[in-house]
Amino acid sequence: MSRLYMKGNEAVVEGALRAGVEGFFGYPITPASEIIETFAEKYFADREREKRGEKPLYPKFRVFMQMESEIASINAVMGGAAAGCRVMTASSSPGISLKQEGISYIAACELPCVIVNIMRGGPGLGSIQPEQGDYFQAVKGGGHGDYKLIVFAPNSVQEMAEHTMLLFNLTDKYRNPGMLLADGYLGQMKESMEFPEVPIEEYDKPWAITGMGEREKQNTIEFLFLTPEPMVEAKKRLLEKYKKIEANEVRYEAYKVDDAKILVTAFGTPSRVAKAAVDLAREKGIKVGLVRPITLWPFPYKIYRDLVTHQIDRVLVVELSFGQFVEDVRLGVEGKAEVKLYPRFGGIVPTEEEVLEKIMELA
Amino acid sequence: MSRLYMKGNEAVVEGALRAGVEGFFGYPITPASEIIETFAEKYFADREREKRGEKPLYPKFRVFMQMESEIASINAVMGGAAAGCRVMTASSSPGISLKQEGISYIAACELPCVIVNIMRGGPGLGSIQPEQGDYFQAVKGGGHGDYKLIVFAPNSVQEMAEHTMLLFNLTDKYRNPGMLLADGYLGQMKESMEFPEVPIEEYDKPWAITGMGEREKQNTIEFLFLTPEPMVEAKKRLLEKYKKIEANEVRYEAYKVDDAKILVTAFGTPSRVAKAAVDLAREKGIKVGLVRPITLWPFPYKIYRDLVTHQIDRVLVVELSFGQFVEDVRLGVEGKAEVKLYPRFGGIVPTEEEVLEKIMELA
Amino acid sequence: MSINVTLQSSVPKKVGLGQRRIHLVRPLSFVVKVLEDFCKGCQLCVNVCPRHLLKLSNHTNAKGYLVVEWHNAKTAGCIGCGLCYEICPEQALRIYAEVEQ
Amino acid sequence: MSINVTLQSSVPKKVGLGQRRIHLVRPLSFVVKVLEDFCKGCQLCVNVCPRHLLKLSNHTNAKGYLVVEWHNAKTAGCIGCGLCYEICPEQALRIYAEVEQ
Amino acid sequence: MKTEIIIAGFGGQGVLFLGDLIAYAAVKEGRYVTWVPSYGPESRGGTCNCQVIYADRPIGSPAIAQPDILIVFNKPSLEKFLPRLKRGGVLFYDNFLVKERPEREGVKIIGVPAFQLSKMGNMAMLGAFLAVTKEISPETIYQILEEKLKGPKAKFIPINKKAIEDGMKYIQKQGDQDATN
Amino acid sequence: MKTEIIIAGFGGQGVLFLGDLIAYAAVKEGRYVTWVPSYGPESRGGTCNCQVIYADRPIGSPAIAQPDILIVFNKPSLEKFLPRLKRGGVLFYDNFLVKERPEREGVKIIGVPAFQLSKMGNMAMLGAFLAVTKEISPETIYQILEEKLKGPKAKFIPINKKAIEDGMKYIQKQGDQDATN
Amino acid sequence: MRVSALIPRYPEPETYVGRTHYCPGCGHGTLHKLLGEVIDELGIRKRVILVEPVGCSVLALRYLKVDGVQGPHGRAPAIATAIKRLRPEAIVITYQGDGDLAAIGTNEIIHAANRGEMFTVIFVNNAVYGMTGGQMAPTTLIGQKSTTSPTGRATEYFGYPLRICELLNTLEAPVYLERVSLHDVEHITKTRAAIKKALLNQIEGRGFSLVEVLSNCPTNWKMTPEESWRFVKEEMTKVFPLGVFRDR
Amino acid sequence: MRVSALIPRYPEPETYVGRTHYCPGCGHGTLHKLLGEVIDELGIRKRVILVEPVGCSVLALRYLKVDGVQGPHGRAPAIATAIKRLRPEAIVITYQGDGDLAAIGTNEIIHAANRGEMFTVIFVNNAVYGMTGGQMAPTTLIGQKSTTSPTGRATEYFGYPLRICELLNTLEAPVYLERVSLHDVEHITKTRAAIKKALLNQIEGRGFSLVEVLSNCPTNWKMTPEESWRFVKEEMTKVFPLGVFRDR
Ligand SMILES: Cc1ncc(C[n+]2csc(CCOP(=O)(O)OP(=O)(O)O)c2C)c(N)n1
Ligand SMILES: Cc1ncc(C[n+]2csc(CCOP(=O)(O)OP(=O)(O)O)c2C)c(N)n1
Ligand code: SF4
Ligand code: SF4
Ligand code: SF4
Ligand code: SF4
Repeated sequence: MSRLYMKGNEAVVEGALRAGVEGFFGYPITPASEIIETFAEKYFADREREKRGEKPLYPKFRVFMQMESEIASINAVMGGAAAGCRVMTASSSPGISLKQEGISYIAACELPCVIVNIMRGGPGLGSIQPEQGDYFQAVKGGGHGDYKLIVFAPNSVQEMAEHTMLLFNLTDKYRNPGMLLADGYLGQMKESMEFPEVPIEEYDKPWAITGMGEREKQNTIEFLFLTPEPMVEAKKRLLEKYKKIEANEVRYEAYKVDDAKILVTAFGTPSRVAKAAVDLAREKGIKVGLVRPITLWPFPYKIYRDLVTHQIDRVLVVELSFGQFVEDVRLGVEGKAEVKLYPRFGGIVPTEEEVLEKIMELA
Repeated sequence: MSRLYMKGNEAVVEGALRAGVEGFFGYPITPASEIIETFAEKYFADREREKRGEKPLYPKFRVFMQMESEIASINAVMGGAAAGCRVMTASSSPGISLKQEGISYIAACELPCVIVNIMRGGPGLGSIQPEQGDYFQAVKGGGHGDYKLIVFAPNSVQEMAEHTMLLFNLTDKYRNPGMLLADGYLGQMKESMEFPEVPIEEYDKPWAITGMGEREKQNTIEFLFLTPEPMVEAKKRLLEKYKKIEANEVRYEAYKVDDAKILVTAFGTPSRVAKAAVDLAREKGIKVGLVRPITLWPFPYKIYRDLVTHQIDRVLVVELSFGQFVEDVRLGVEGKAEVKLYPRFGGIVPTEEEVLEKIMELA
Repeated sequence: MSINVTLQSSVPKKVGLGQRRIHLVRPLSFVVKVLEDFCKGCQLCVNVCPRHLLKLSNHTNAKGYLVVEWHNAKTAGCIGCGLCYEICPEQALRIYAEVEQ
Repeated sequence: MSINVTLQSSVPKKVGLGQRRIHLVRPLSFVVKVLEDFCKGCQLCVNVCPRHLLKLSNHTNAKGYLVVEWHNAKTAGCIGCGLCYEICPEQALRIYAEVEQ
Repeated sequence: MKTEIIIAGFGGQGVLFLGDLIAYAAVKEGRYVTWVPSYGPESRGGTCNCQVIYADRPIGSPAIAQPDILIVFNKPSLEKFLPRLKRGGVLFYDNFLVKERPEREGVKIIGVPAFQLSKMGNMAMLGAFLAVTKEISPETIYQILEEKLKGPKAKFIPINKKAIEDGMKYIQKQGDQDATN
Repeated sequence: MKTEIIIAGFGGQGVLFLGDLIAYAAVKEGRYVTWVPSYGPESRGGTCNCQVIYADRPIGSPAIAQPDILIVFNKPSLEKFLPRLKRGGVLFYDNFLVKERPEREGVKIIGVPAFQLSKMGNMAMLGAFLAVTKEISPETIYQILEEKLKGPKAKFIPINKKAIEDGMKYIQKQGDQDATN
Repeated sequence: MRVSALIPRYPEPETYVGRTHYCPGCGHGTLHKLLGEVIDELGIRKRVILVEPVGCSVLALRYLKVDGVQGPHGRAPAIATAIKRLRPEAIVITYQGDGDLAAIGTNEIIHAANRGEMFTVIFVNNAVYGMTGGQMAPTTLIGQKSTTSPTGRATEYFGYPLRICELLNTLEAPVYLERVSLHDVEHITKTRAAIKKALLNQIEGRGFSLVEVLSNCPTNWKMTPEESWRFVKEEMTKVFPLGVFRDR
Repeated sequence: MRVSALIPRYPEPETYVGRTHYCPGCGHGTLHKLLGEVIDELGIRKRVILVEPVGCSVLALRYLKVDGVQGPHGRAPAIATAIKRLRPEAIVITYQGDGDLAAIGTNEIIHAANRGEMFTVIFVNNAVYGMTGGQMAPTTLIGQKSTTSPTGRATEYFGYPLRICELLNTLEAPVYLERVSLHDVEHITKTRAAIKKALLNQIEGRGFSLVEVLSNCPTNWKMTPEESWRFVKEEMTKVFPLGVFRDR
């Protein structure tokens, strides 16, 4: 298969189309706008093809909508998902904040869909430089109530496509919304890549609202309780599901950890820097390894726990924020190793040398 | 001073008025609606007084607005705070989710204001029964980017008033938004109380936008950067401030911990249940104590760390959610004691006996 | 002189708007049944009935509402105008036409 | 025959809308100055000038824009109509009237 | 000393107000008090209830697992709450609205035809409650009524008082047993 | 082998496209590649730059601290990036647009009057870059141009090629030193 | 012996099953009934997808036996947009109150209308927030009391009653906009006809239709059902004139 | 020797300091200039509070030397509502683009207008999202290309150009609504007059005023400045007729 060269945001679209996305609903925002623009391009090119009597390239991709706002977008996604279709939206930090009520509803109603956050610098209007300050929002829950999103953290353009495809499968499988959490770098950069082979999994959706048709029972999608007892039951089921996902869907990359005494950990763009820094440190004879969570929820607590129980006593956390991801690392480490945070914020990605220096400080 | 008897939501209003609130902007939602209704009542009663040529009871309270939405409300709060006035809004879970973008902006621009969340059951529309599922949203950050709210967790009607007043002082002092995080019980219940004496602290606001007037320099309120360097500087200042608040403003209640071997910890309504259960357990000779965080951010990590370092080896966490608060407890405990979660969700507050039973299981 | 009443069920389900009411040849009389579980005692039907054939009873249903009752004397002459049916928010009233078998 | 030019600064700041332009007795001529740092070479002024007195130069300012320049020969007869001033989005043009001292 | 009371009935029967009155009276008499309304579906109709606790010491949970006293005005509420009534507790029920006599061992059952005694059945029931428990003085209640019903509303004071008195008298006459049974 | 390049200039000079072309060519030639645009203020105008890395192994950080090669088209960019150029690195600058010769020790400085050689100064600079570095074959570039400029746009291929060739020729003639100085 | 049979005078309702949680005399019940009747009549029950609002009618799907979804407050039009576009064969109906549609959801309804989305909106204007206990709505009349306008809505604080049909009537796309009322049997009948027309528009693919239904809220207006309908008739229709605003 | 002096033909600008980041020929600069001039002329600079949008003009306060705040996308009217009510002596101005005001912020502008808030809105309609790189706006013309309508805005997907003045003109409260344009000097002059009128309305406490300003976006329209103004004149004014819609 030949090497491709693509922008991260375009890879998301390409991945979604290959995964059989049926509807996209969005609102422009830097640095995520190429997603809506590329969808528009593909969609209307297909419409032109149809006008010329040709077959569309993406026959499944039936609906492209630029909505009036992020709120309308996430609610359209709710509608599309409720109707049993593969749907998605994409935005960046402030836009994702606006979607929080909708996300909570979607999670409550157990509707599968994919939400892409190409994070920018925050808080507030902030900047369009890359940061990872939406970690808590994505992973802990920016909306109200108990819920979880399946969160993937790609670190290359190839993974932007791959994770998008995986998310479509997993969200359908578990009837749970998922989020692709990428920093601005990953959205904006172009990179050489091979197109990932992710088989499309198709799931029956007997719960979808399609009009009753032949069905005897009406399908209703809601999460609304007048008394506690049925709510307790419903939430128990939700919790069970989350436990199942936690048991089955944790993904991470461990690099040179076998004999490591020091662990570096990071996700997204900084994880690439960290990996390169690990190589530099190894050249200097420092026994250091890397753990990179690929799923941020479910979080790979166990690998940290295992590593610190047996061998590692210092952990360096590199992240593009005041320190959010570090809390999950600490929850994994549970005091069994020294955890040092190397936070970079404001839009600057640390260099390999800078991370190396931090590693050497720990060595 | 004579005993008062008041609803939690009314106490919030009373506290705010005594703290000199100048503007309230809100949108109705159960179980927080009495806040907007009581403000309306007080406000228009004053207007009637004025019409009759009488003095208003609350001359500072100049603006009451039912806005068109929660989003409009939080943005009006942003405007009012930017204009240098003491302003607030109140809502419940789904409404608070809608405010997340605004909250992030307000925090970024360092605008003091008070946001009240009378939590209901979630996720989604959920129920109006009490839960504490918005802990992460309030404490970790439901909006985008790095920011912190000063979060108070009252556990009585008296504290609903007291914390509201404290929040007005502290948010002005630090130029930081604050949140009163109460479960539905606290909003809806009436209780005997004494009105807390919280002196009003007044702070100069030379940064406020008032029209330049005599000032030479224009005042602008924004958090917007085109290049990383100034943003790094601005965020460093923000981080410094957060560290200062963490150093100075942690509040908690420790009860019967001196000789305790087991610690129960909870906030809000469950902390009352837990306290009563501690008494019941003590009657049975079990050495158990209680820590109740009063500020959820800054979180009292240290008291946990201290207690588990010296004496306590089992911690029982009682909360009305799948388990959110428990993560902060774990971060405080750092693996030095066994942490057991007793989660109740769906709208049911556990009884004293149930909590006692859990304590006995640990004893 | 007793009347044998059977409830006939196979009724056309789809009727045009103007003809929502099911027209029958020569009904002998009309009967209004109150579905007590549905009724909330709002009394809108009481007020709308041109023959004043409905009134609030003094017993409550399971939800605690006092329910209406129909003045069950056929002689009172329900004209089957359907106003009570139309105005009842709960569809708590069902009107039947008595016809010769 | 040289002309001694001084820039006069105390100008009334508030003028009514109709009279935004500052009216003077018998100006000798008009001078247009281009604030190069402000100009972006959009050429709107070039196109609007009825006497074609402005044109794009071939030098760039610090921002990298080619800037306009004024055909600086007084004889060319700027009539001080102010159209270029009005249309310039950047307020990059300042028009001065030359008056006898 | 701590007394836990659940009061339940249909919306419109004055259940919340009754609880509120008891609670406020207890405050006036110097006790620690909590009152929690059931706030069910956001709109009206259906059953509703409230939980009242008064005590000499600060109150832990405002939620009541097993009430000492249960006051009910309809059958659904009776069925829901009676099993939770503490052993040795007291049930007040409106035996005008609830026809069958409730069955439960180890509790005291007091039937009061409250809504027959008065249109303000909740006040009549309050009278019965005051007369039986003797934990709150009727005077405190009257004082509150006067405080709350001011100005044009003052005219409602007598009928409220009357209902309360009727309730008290009913108990004095019938004793604190279910007289109708 | 890993080559890190920063290309900077004003918006409109084709800076991003130039970087993109080099990056894509490197992909075609089998290398690992990243290309990152500077995405400054959301609207246009002002300076802009991009960072290109190509290497034989997967690339760690796509962000460049110290480039091996710096290509600049204006003075602000020169001032910003020149100090960051690696020792032993190469600076290409448009000495038609930047009049003063840049000063820095330990780096090779190559002036190319790119925007004088051609209206497509970015392509002329590309020619110079190809001729000096010899890391990418002009054929690959031409192939990409043919791929990208299809249909009605095909007519632009010759003038692009011409500009590239002019750049190459300029180097061949002047040597890879700053000839204008 | 005369043998007679009792024959229903009206068709048995299929879609609407009643036993609602609404307050006695509340128009939501009436409107549900009408909606159910029209759905029955058009024979489209198996094709309908109903989008419920947040508001008293949040439980509509418990009484109307069709497929449906309950979405966030005010966002039904966005939800319906996606459903209708992804499943054009479905008959998509949103049912929204005046808090839902005319306050928090103004943006969504305007843009859906402006795009000419092919669904049908039933907009219940009862001049108050019912579910949350009687706060002022954008449609509350001037001078009308509510829990957040205890001395009556004053325009200097809260502006004027918002007229949705008039607002949407400035847009190109809608094909049908009508304001009806439920205050008596005659108007109930007209409302039924309007709903039918709106649904037929959708069935025939004509475009966006909205029926604004003046309704009551006896509970929060603190009136008997009878009084409340008189208020609708005498006061509300003055501010919200009935009629067809658009019929293309 | 003739001695002469150079005297400025126009008053020195005080409020507007220029050197913007806008693209060459962009109307935002012109409009800033006008706003600055009118503020100077009315002598209200020290009283003004400007609420900036998100959009190309997000940096307006760097060029207009007045107090101000930058708020979330589309929410300026809510922010301004609070500021004006809490500080009635200030002159509060919002400056919003068509993405900001007519897409995400439709709700806020309608309700602020309906309440008759006493501030002044400058609404810049350039038929496109400038800042984010030329996506379709609610005001994009039918058939106009943008990065999200690459084959031209088609009404079946995106509806019709939204006419804000016409929409707001259905409300009771606004006192002044006018649509103006910047496409030539004559219209620039009219725009200046409209802004002045809108600000006078506020100074004199009359009520809510909105000036819709047709502007350009040469960059995203992919036109020269000259061409872009021609497009405004010839195409935009057809869809968005100029004129006074309300003047009370
Ligand atoms: C985001 C959000 N805000 C507020 C609420 C609270 N709320 C529920 S229904 C409602 C308004 C109800 O009024 P309306 O739409 O007029 O419907 P009605 O109840 O009168 O039928 C409100 C504000 C909510 N559930 N969610
Ligand atoms: C919540 C949110 N959504 C989206 C954006 C991205 N965004 C920035 S400006 C803008 C629209 C700009 O268009 P317009 O308001 O017409 O102003 P212009 O730039 O054309 O002047 C958008 C969508 C944002 N910053 N915040
Ligand atoms: S109208 Fe219906 S609900 Fe009302 S009283 Fe009559 S039957 Fe009962
Ligand atoms: S109009 Fe202004 S910015 Fe444009 S070229 Fe002329 S002076 Fe320069
Ligand atoms: S509160 Fe009002 S709108 Fe809601 S069900 Fe009752 S009467 Fe109807
Ligand atoms: S992008 Fe458009 S609106 Fe923005 S500054 Fe440039 S020309 Fe003006």
